[in-house]
Amino acid sequence: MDVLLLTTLFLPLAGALLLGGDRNWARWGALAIALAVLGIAVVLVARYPGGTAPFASTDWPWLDWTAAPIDVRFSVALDGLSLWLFALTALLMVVAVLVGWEAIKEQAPLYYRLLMALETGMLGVFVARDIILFYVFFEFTLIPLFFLIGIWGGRQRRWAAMKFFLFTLAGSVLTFLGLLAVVLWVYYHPAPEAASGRMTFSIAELTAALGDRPMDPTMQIWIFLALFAGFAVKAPLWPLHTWLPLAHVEAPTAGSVLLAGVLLKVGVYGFARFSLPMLPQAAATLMPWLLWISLAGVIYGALVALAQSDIKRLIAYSSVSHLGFCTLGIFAANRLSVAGGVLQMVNHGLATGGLFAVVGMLYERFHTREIADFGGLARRFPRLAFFTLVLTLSSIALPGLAGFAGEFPLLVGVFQRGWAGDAAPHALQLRAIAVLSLAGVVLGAWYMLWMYQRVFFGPERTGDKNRGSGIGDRGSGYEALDISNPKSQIPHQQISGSLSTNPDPRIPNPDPHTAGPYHFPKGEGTIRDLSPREICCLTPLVVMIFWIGLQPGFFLDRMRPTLDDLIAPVTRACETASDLPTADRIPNPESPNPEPPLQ
Amino acid sequence: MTAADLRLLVPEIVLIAAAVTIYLGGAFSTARRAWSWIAAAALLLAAVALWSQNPSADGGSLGCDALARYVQWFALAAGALLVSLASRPLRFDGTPEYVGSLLLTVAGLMLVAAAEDIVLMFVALELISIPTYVLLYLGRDDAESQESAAKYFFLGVLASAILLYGFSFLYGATGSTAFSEIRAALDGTTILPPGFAVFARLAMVLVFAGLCFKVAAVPFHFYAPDVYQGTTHANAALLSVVPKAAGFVVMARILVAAIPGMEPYSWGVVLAVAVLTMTFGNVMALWQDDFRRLLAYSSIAQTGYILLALAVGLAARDAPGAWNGIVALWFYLATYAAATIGAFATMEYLGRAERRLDSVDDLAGLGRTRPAAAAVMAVCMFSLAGVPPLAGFWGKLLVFGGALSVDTSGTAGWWFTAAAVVGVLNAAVAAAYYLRIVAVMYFRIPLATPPARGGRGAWMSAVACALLVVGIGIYPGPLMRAGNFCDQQLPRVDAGAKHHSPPFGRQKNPPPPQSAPQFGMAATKKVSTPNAYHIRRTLVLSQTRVTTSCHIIFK
Amino acid sequence: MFDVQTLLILIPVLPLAAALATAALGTRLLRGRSHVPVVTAIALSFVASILLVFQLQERIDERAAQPGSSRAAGVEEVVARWSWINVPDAMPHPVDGRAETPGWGNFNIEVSLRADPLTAVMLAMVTCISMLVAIYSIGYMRGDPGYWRFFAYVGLFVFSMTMLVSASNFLLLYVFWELVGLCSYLLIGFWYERPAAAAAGKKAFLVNRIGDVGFVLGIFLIWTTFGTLDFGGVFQSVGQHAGDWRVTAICLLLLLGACGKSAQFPLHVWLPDAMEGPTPVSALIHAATMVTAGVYMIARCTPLFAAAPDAQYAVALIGGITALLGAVIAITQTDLKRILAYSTISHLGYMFVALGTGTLLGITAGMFHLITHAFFKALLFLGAGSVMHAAGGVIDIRRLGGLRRRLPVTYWTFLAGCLSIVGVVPLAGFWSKDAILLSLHDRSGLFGGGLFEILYLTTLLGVVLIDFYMFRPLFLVFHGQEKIPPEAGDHLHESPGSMTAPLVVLAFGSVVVGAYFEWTHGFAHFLSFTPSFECLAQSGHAAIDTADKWRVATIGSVLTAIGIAAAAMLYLGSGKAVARLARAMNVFGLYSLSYGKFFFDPIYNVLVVWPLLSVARLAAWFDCMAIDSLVDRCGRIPKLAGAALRPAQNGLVQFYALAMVFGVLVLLGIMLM
Amino acid sequence: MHPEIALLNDFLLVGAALFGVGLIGFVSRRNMIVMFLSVEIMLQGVSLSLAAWGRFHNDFGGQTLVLFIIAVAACEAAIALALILTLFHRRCSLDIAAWHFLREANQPPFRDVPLPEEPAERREPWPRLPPAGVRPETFGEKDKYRPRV
Repeated sequence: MDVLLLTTLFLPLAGALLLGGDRNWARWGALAIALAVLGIAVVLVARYPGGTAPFASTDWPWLDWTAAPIDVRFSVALDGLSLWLFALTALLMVVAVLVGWEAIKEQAPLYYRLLMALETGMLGVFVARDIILFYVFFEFTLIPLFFLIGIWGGRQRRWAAMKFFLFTLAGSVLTFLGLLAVVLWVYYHPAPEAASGRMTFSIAELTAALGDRPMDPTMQIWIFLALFAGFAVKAPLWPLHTWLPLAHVEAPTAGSVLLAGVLLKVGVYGFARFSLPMLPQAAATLMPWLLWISLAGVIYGALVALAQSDIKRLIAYSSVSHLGFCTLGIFAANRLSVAGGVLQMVNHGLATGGLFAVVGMLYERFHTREIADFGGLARRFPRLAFFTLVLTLSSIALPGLAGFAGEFPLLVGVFQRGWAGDAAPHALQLRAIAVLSLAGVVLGAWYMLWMYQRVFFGPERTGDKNRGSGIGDRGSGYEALDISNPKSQIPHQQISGSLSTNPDPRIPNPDPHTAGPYHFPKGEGTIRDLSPREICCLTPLVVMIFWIGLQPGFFLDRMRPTLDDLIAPVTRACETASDLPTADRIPNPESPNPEPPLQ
Repeated sequence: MTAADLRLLVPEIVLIAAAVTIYLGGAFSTARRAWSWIAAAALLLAAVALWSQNPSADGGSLGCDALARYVQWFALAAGALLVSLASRPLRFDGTPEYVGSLLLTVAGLMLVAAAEDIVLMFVALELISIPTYVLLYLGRDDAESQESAAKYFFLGVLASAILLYGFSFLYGATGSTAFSEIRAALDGTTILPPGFAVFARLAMVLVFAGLCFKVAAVPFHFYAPDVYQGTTHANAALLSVVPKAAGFVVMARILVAAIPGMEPYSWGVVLAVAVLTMTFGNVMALWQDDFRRLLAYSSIAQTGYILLALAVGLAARDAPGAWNGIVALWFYLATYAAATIGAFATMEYLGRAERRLDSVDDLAGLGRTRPAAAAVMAVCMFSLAGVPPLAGFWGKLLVFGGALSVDTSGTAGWWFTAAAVVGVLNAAVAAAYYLRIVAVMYFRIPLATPPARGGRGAWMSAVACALLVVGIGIYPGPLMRAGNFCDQQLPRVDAGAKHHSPPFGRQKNPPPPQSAPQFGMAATKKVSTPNAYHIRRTLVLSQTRVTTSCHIIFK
Repeated sequence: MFDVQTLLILIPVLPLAAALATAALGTRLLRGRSHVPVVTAIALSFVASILLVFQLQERIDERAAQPGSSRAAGVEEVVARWSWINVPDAMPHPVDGRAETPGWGNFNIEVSLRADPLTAVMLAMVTCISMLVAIYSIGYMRGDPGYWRFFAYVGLFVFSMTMLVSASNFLLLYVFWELVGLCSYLLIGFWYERPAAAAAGKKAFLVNRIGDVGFVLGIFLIWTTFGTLDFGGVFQSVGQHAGDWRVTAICLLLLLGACGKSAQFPLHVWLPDAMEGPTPVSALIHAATMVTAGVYMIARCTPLFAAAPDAQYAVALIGGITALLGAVIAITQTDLKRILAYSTISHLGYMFVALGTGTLLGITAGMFHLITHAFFKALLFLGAGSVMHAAGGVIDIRRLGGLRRRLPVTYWTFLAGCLSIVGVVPLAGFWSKDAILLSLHDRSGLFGGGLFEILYLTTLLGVVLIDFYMFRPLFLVFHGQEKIPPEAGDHLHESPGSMTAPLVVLAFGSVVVGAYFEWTHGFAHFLSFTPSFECLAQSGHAAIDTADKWRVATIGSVLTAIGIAAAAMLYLGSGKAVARLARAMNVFGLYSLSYGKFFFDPIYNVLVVWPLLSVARLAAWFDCMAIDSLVDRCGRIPKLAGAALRPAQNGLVQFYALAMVFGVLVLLGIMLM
Repeated sequence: MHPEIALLNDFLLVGAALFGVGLIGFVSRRNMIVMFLSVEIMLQGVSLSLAAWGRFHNDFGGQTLVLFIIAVAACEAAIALALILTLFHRRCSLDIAAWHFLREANQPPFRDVPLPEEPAERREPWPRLPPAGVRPETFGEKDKYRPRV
């Protein structure tokens, strides 16, 4: 089993190094590797025994520094939390390779090599059981995406790539410090009987150690904030989300599918894997704030999505809203909400990944992403309309589809946290949050259906002017925004065009003469409905959406043991916190060596 | 001059002999490429000699502990890379003296590492700086090169004067030039005459100031950007590696080992300078257009991180085992050197004799025109930025790990945590300009295809550096272990006298430190009483070396 | 073979299979004949539901035969085949000592179906009406490019409606609640080329969604209060939570959900717009089946409502207001389908009022009215459809006139529908309206009857208003001199057989059904055996003495007669009388108010839609200009710091030397202090 | 105070003075040769204090260092003059401020501030060598052999 897991990691890495030759070789090679990894992932999922023991684990000493006790190990394994995200990554990888099949023309081998490297990074992040290995993969995913966005992106690609990389790096370096502080705390607080003096980096051992010897609350809060910085940027929580729309809109289709489908989950995964189990008191005390921020993300993301004129930006902001739901679930930290949160992460990956693929297909055909340019596509493209309808309905949590299977337990869990017996010390806030979180559901339905209606329903636009040079063509005069030459300052953009059509004033309104709605060419047949490639790119997503929608039990049962262990400390912290909310509460009574109060 | 001393000096002697032959031979034939091969052979021979040295030899003023051995290997490796980097002459007349001076600087660095005596240390330092003045002049024959040589010369001389003044007070305060005696005098046990404590502090400041010039720390960094911009890539690589390594060796020898418990807060000065250097280097680098000037500021910033490691070494000197600054310092220095030499080698390779690649915009679109070179440069840049899969990440891990593991109960710990946070944010800012170079290479449309006729040697060293960086990144174990021995071996005073409360308010009984591994590396405990014989020997020894070097220069 | 369990599963599965078959084969294979699988499937479901009713009737007879056990036990059978989600003890035990239902905290949702009299009645009604509408739409939708898509959606709708009615836990109820909403969205926006249809579909879905939010909150509160979502578990343990504020909150939230779906007062704005969809859709979904889901839900949760009397007041109040509102608006509308839509809203209001009484009599009256209303409202809608079909899509009653002779079957069936809805004696409408009036009168006698006294009077006023807004279109469209709109072309003739046959059947139904159920007392008796109605039975409602029954019946009939006469007098004559009445009404501004539909749409636009859109734009602007630029400025801070430090590097050796010396002095200062 | 320490203090003071003078000279004088000479003075100051310390500790270490300082100073002198020669050839001026072209991109170039002209009358009649080629008037015979000093 562990050999299989290692092949999933190293096969794409080998592909990244060896894929070469011309465009055809490269893309078929990439597809073969992606399918192989998917196959292995399916086998691993099928064989997954459930329970809390790590599955298919490998444990190699990486830094056996005999002199000093630093013990960094290359240890990878699957467990409940990372199982489905691992499978989702493998699936979305196939979709990503298929989506960019025709679109990517120049430098294709490099493109596919970067995709393979990205796959290794993404898979690695979810299976890493060692803090340093996790951080290595956590950063490693940045490099391929930086190049993908930068070279094959849209018009502002350079600025988007730089901003994406630096914003995420700035956050993640603080996480790096937080992780180190955790490791050092455990090293310098050895259990009395364990005299090994070995500075362990393995997540399981650290969680266990912190479980029975928790840090003192103030230290926990500081470290929680450090971890929060990195993970909040990655899973775009409200104030730190501004890189997301830019990176998504400018990324190539495959890039935005993977960015939305998988990479946004790394931040939430980080919260679930590190922040909650290792720093329970901090999670308990900061719970209201965290929930408020997530809720803000939900409602703010939905509101801003409502005002967007570009489909991809709309879906990007919808991702902010959906991820707000996931973090809402994770931070509410009870059995239902965490299960709902993790399942919602998978659903969001499927639905939003699919939607970005659809936008990519629309862009390939019409070279524009403005909603105003589309209309009445359903008649000429029924298949596209059907797939988009299923994806849209899943993302607005229609029962029977995956969105509902994730969102309902999540909202029940959040409601239960506020209204049920075990109300945390800030009951009133939690109750308000529970009720307001439903507003996100209504707003979500509104902007998605409004987008769907404006693009697919309504009168079909037929006209003669076939706008050849789409405003989306690359290389059209955006050198001024090119960040890479320092002389180029961001010109102070005057707010051009009414806000309704172009909410981001820094992108000057496309030239009104050419930018009119897209008119189908007089003749028939130049633009066809979904090709077989595109259909088999979207079908797995739709099948998974229906499967999760109709049978969520299958997925939740495998996750539950691991998730229980993750949230057990937090629930305990909530109980102890609720009875003595004052700062100088008695330290955790049952921990063997009571913590001397900080001098 | 006992046989043991001589045997200890064999590698240096080989190098200097080769340098002399090159100087002499140069008068007759100016074929730089031939002399480079000879220099390479000399380096190889020196390496063999160093390898065959039996480690436990007890030299009077020549210590032979793990730190010396580590730095000597570092010097030889850097020397080899620089020689191959400079194998193709960018000037018309071939100037074989260039290669000779290069060998001398390498020999100087090896001597600095081995020196156990102030006098020999001073001579070795001068043996590095004087050939460097010559190298700077020989690099290019235009106004900028001369201006950079002049600036480096004048400021270098001033700095060495300050350093010397520091040495004089050090000698004055302790009464002996041998480090062991200095250490014995200043370890707080023997009572100094009343006024001498002031002299000791004065000595520490002046020595630290003098060395900060060599290392290009903030108050003394002004020369670096102008000198780097003015010279060739090979010289810039040399400047950013050899004097810096020498500076850190001397700091390690004197500050950490020789003046142990003298000042509880001596680390405060070093920490302040470190944070200033880090921030200054990173912030200024954002504006640069010229590649060498950018890498100058980057090297200043990297010095900031290494100084942070030194400060950690000073503050948590007795932290058992895992994290202490000296290990981080050596590991970080090695990875930084590899990445910087790699970057300069690539630029050297891409340029041509008369059309050298200077500005960052020359690299535009390199990803398409010269993919291999772009890949090497990108690897070096990402390593300098500290992005995980490469060596730079491990360096940063050790440095910031060390900073965090300083005991947080006392005030020291909070300062170091704050410094770690500032350092980490600096790393993020640094990533901006490293990334800018990568962005220019891969995202811009190529203006012109670089001629890439900088010589196979340059390309070989670039590829070697890239492989080194990736190799260390994948498996950093061996280098860390080597770095760790340096720390273990550093003769230090038993700090039992002073109670150090454990970091993070940790338990009183820290885990038992690992027993020092017995690799046949006996800790050299050398006790020598100053006697006539000892003095005569050091005189003779140093005398021969200085005369030969002067003789050569006057050719 | 036909035991209750297989029937119960068969009824929803057949339409689902047919819908999937049509969707898969529709475009290529079936094209013209794609109605076949769906119609047959619905017919079979109808037969199955009838069999189900008979099976249950047998069981009830056995139960009644047993001595003494009377109606206590009730008859029900739960089929649970497939577990959707099972999270054991997801919620910790209640802290404040509230009673704990067995299996507390097990979030165990199974796809479980329940067969009891209430479900059987609803199933029968839904499948019967769907069958007739499906047959009708064969003719109506012929030649439409999306023919197969229509029948696929109808099949899907019947599946969801049957599952909704037979769901056995709140989550499943909510799941199919939303699926039914989805089907209405798809069917309203069936002709998606017309922007009005697409917008109406979206509006319907969103208003339903707002209602669903209330419903979901109710379910969450049920979960946190009772620890389980299964009907059985909840209704058994309601007893222990009699006075708890949570039960009242639950009922109010469920009411909000019901209002959303059944287009009651605050959330009724979507139903008139839903008329954009094809008329069979309006007949099926927006008259008979989907809109009654709210009524069914309240009937299903009677134990909850019984435990929260003031929630019942709220139901009755909302019902009363809506009934009056619908009636007043319907009078002045000019579009026939809009009139019927508002009349549906009004009649749903009556059902809510009936359920609000909270007595067994009231609830059975409400359900009885639901059944009869389904028949004659479907009849009226299909009649309007056949008029539209004949008149080339024109439905404005002012442009049609005197079609009596051209569309005889439609006319007579429409007349039967009108008479039935108005409540002329032998027809179905009379019996159900009379039952409601009786239950109101009876309830007003009991504790807290003041509100119900007023409601009794408003219902009587409503009876009069019904005559006006039903006979007005009848007289204007079918009587008077003949006005044929140009769109009808020359071929204004009766609709084909496949459309008129269902009309006749429905007409027969709306005539006979009321009488049949009334005389055999079958309906009330059958319904009273629903287990969840047991709590009502115990509350001991005395038998109604026949004198009251006759008095209420006569008052109702007299008022109806007066109404019909007034309507005939006004509308059969020339238009002058109507104009004078309109002007008189307008003195108080009532006419413009009613014609403008009480301006709910513009109010909602101003209060909800426009503010949200502007907040959205503000948020978008804020996101770009504030947060994004803040982030960019933070990114630029290091660069500014660099700009500040650059002048220090001015290239002068002596300046550097001076700086070095200064550095040494500073270091000395620090060290020597 | 012990005479030895007094002697030490005196020497150290003189050494420090020399070092200070050299430092100030280096920073203020713009002539390259003078700058190098001032560094030499600093080195002499260091040598002096080293010698003083050597005497105080009765140890040869200090003197060995002095010897090496002298040797190194010699080397540096060699290089300095070679360098200054080439610099002079390049810019025809010994002024260090002429070499300011390697600096930050947007810095204004260094412009010399003209020193105010010294007032004529205060200028001292320094003895001045007559221009070459004119026989200097020799002193009278009697001054050459003055009987007493």
